[in-house]
Amino acid sequence: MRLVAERLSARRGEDLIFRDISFEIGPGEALVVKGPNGSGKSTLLRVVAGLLPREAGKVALAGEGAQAFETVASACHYLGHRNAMKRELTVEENLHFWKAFAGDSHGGAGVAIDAAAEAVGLGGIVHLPFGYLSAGQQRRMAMAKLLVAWRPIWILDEPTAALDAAAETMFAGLVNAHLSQGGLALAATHQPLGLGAAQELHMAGFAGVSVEAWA
Amino acid sequence: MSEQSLAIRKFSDLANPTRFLALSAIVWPWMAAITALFFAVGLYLCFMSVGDYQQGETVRIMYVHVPAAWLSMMCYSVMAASALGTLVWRHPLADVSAKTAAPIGACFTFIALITGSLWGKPMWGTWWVWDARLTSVFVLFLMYLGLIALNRAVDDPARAAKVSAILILVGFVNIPIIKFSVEWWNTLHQPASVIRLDGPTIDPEFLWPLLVMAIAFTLLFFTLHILAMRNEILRRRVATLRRLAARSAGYGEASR
Amino acid sequence: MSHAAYVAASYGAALLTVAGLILWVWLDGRARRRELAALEAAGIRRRSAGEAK
Amino acid sequence: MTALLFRDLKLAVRAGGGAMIGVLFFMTVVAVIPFGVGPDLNLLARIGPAILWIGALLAALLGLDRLFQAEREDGSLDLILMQETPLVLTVLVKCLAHWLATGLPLVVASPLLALFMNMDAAAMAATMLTLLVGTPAITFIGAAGAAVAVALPRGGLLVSILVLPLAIPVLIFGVSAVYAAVQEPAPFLPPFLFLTALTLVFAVIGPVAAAAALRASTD
Repeated sequence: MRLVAERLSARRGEDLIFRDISFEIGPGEALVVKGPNGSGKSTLLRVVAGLLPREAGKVALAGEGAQAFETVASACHYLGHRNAMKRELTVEENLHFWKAFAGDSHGGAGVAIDAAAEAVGLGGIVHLPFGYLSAGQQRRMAMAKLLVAWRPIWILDEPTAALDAAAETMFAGLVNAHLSQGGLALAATHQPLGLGAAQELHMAGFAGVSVEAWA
Repeated sequence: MSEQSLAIRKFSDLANPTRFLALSAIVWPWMAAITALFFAVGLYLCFMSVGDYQQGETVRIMYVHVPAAWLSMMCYSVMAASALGTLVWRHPLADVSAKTAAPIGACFTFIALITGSLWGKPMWGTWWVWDARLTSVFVLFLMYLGLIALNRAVDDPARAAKVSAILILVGFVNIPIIKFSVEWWNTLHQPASVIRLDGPTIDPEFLWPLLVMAIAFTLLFFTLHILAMRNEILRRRVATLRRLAARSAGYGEASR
Repeated sequence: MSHAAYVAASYGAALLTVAGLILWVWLDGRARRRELAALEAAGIRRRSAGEAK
Repeated sequence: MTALLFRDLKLAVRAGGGAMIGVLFFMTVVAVIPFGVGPDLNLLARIGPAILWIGALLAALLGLDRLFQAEREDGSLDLILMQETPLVLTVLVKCLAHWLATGLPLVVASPLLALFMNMDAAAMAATMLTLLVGTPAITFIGAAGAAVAVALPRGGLLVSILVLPLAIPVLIFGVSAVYAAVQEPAPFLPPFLFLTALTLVFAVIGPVAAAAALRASTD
C-alpha cells in the first residue's frame, strides 16, 4: 500500500501555510519532513491525518489493501505533541483502552500491553498511574500506544523532542521494525531520527502570500 | 533551611506515621473488642427498657439517634483539632486524621438524619421540618460531603490537607452562626416547634441505655478512625513507593 | 405503619450504614496492603524499611 | 465502544472525577431554597417539583464542559476523530457514560430531597420518573454545546449559557408532567410522552451536532 499526496495546500486562518506539496511513500519507506519552525511541518502532518481541512490537492491510499480503509485517517497512527493518555488512569488502563478502542486495522496485529511497554523499555511499571511518570517516561508510554493497535501508517510529529539519546535510539529501532513489517512512516523532526533509508522533504517556510480576499 | 534540619524533618515525617502504625496495630483489636462489648450491653439495655407512656416504642430510636447526632458534632471537633494541627504544627498525622474523619463523620450524620426522620414521622407526622436543629445538622452533612469532595479533587495530599484544614476551621466558625441565624430566622415563621428531645432523658430508665450506647458509638468512631488512618498512611506509602518506582525505572533505562 | 416498624427501620438503617463503613475500611485496608505487597514483590521497598521496623 | 464507556466511568469515579460533585451541588442548591422562601411546608411542597427540576438541570450542566475539553487538552480527541468508528456513536457513548456518572445519581438522590421538600409519595415518584427520562435529554443537548465550546477559553460558562435556553422545553414538560401527576384534572401522560419524545429527538440531534462541531473545531 502506498500513501500519495498530490499538490497539497493548507492554510490557518487567512495565512496560506504551504502550497503544492506532493510526495509518495511506499511500503517499508519513511518520509522525514524537515524545515525551520513555522514552516508548516505540523500542519502538513495534521492535514494528512485528516485533522485539518486541506485547501487544495488530495491525500489518498493506493495499491494493494487500500480498499480496506474508508479514510486515510483510519489507516494512521498519529503521535502528536500531546500524549493522549489520562493521568488518573494507570498506564495499563490507558493502553488497554486504546488497544480496545482503536482496534487492529487491516494487515497486521498489535502486540500485547506488557510487550509494548517492554519494547519502549518500561516493562514492569504499567501498573502505575500515568501521572506518576516523568515527562520522558510518559512520552515513551505514548509511543507504546503505536504498538498495541496495528496501523500501517505512523504519523509522528516531533516524536523525540523530550527524550534523551538512549530513548531516541530505542524509538528509531521501533520505527525501523515497523518499516520492516511493511509499514509506512511520516515524521516531522529537527533531530536526525536514525532511520535507514528515508526520503526527506524540506519545507521552506512559505512566506508573504496570504489569501487576497481582504487585501 | 539548613540541610540538617531538613533531614530531621524528613526523618520525623517518616518516623511518626511508622510509629503510629506500630502502636495502632496493638491497640485496635482491643478497642474493637471493647466496642463490641459496649454495643452488646447497650443493645440489651435498649430492648429491655420499657417504652415511654407518651412516645411508646419509638423512644428506642433515641438510643441510636442521640449518640449519632452527638458523634456528628464530636467528629467535626476532631477534624477541627486536626486542622489546627495541620496548619499550626504541620504534623503529618494531623491531615491524615482530618481527611479520614470526614467520611466517618458523614456516615454518623447520615444516621442521625435518617433516624431523626424516622422518629419525626410518627411523632410529628412529617419526615422533615426546616427547624433549627435539623437544618443545622443537614448543613453539617453537606459540609462533610463538601470536604470529602475537596479532598478527592486535589491530587497532592499535602496541598489538599492545607486547603481543607482552612475550610474545616471556617466551617467550625460557621456552624454556630448557621445555628443561631436559623433559630432567629425560624422564629419569624414557625414560632413553636414540637421537639422534646430533652424530655425523656431525665428518667434513669432511659438514661442508662443512652449512656452506654453513647460510649459504644464513641468507641466505634475511634476504632474506625484509627483503622481508616492506618489505611490512609498505607495509601500514601504506596503513592510514595510508586513515584520511587517510576523514577528508578527511568534511571535504569538511561544507564542501560 | 406501627411504631415498632419505625424503630426497626431506624436500627436497620443505622446498622446498614455502620456495616457499610466497616466494610469500606476493611476493603480499603486490604486493597492498600495488597498494593504494598505487590510493590514489595516487584522489589520496591522503602529506603528506611530496615531501620524503622 | 464498551472500552470508552468504562474508561469514562473510571475517570468519573477516580480522584478528581466529577461524579460526586454534581449530586452534591444538587443537594446544596435544593437545601438553600428553604432558607430563601421560609420553612412553610405547604409552600415547599407546592414548589418542590419545580425546585428539584431546576436544581437537577443546573447540576446536570455542571460537568458538561469537561466532556470534550479534557479529551482535547491531552490530545485524545485527535485520535478519537481519526478512528473508523462513526464519531456520532463515540459521542453518544460518551454522553451515556456522562449521564451514568452524573445524571443517574441525581435521579437516585431526588426522593431524598423530595422528603426535605415535604412532597407526597405521588409527587416524589413522578419527579423521579420525569428526571430519569428527562436528564438524558439535558446531557445530549449539552454535548452539542460542549462540542461547540471545546476550543474556547472559559468554555465552561459558555456551555451553560448556550445550553440552558435549549433545555427549557425539557424543563417545561418535566415540571408540567409532575404537576399533572399531583393535581387531579390534568392528565399525566401527554406531557410525559412529550418529554420522552424530546429525549429521543435530542439523543439524535445532540450527538450529530456535537460530532459536526468537533470536526469543525480541530486546529
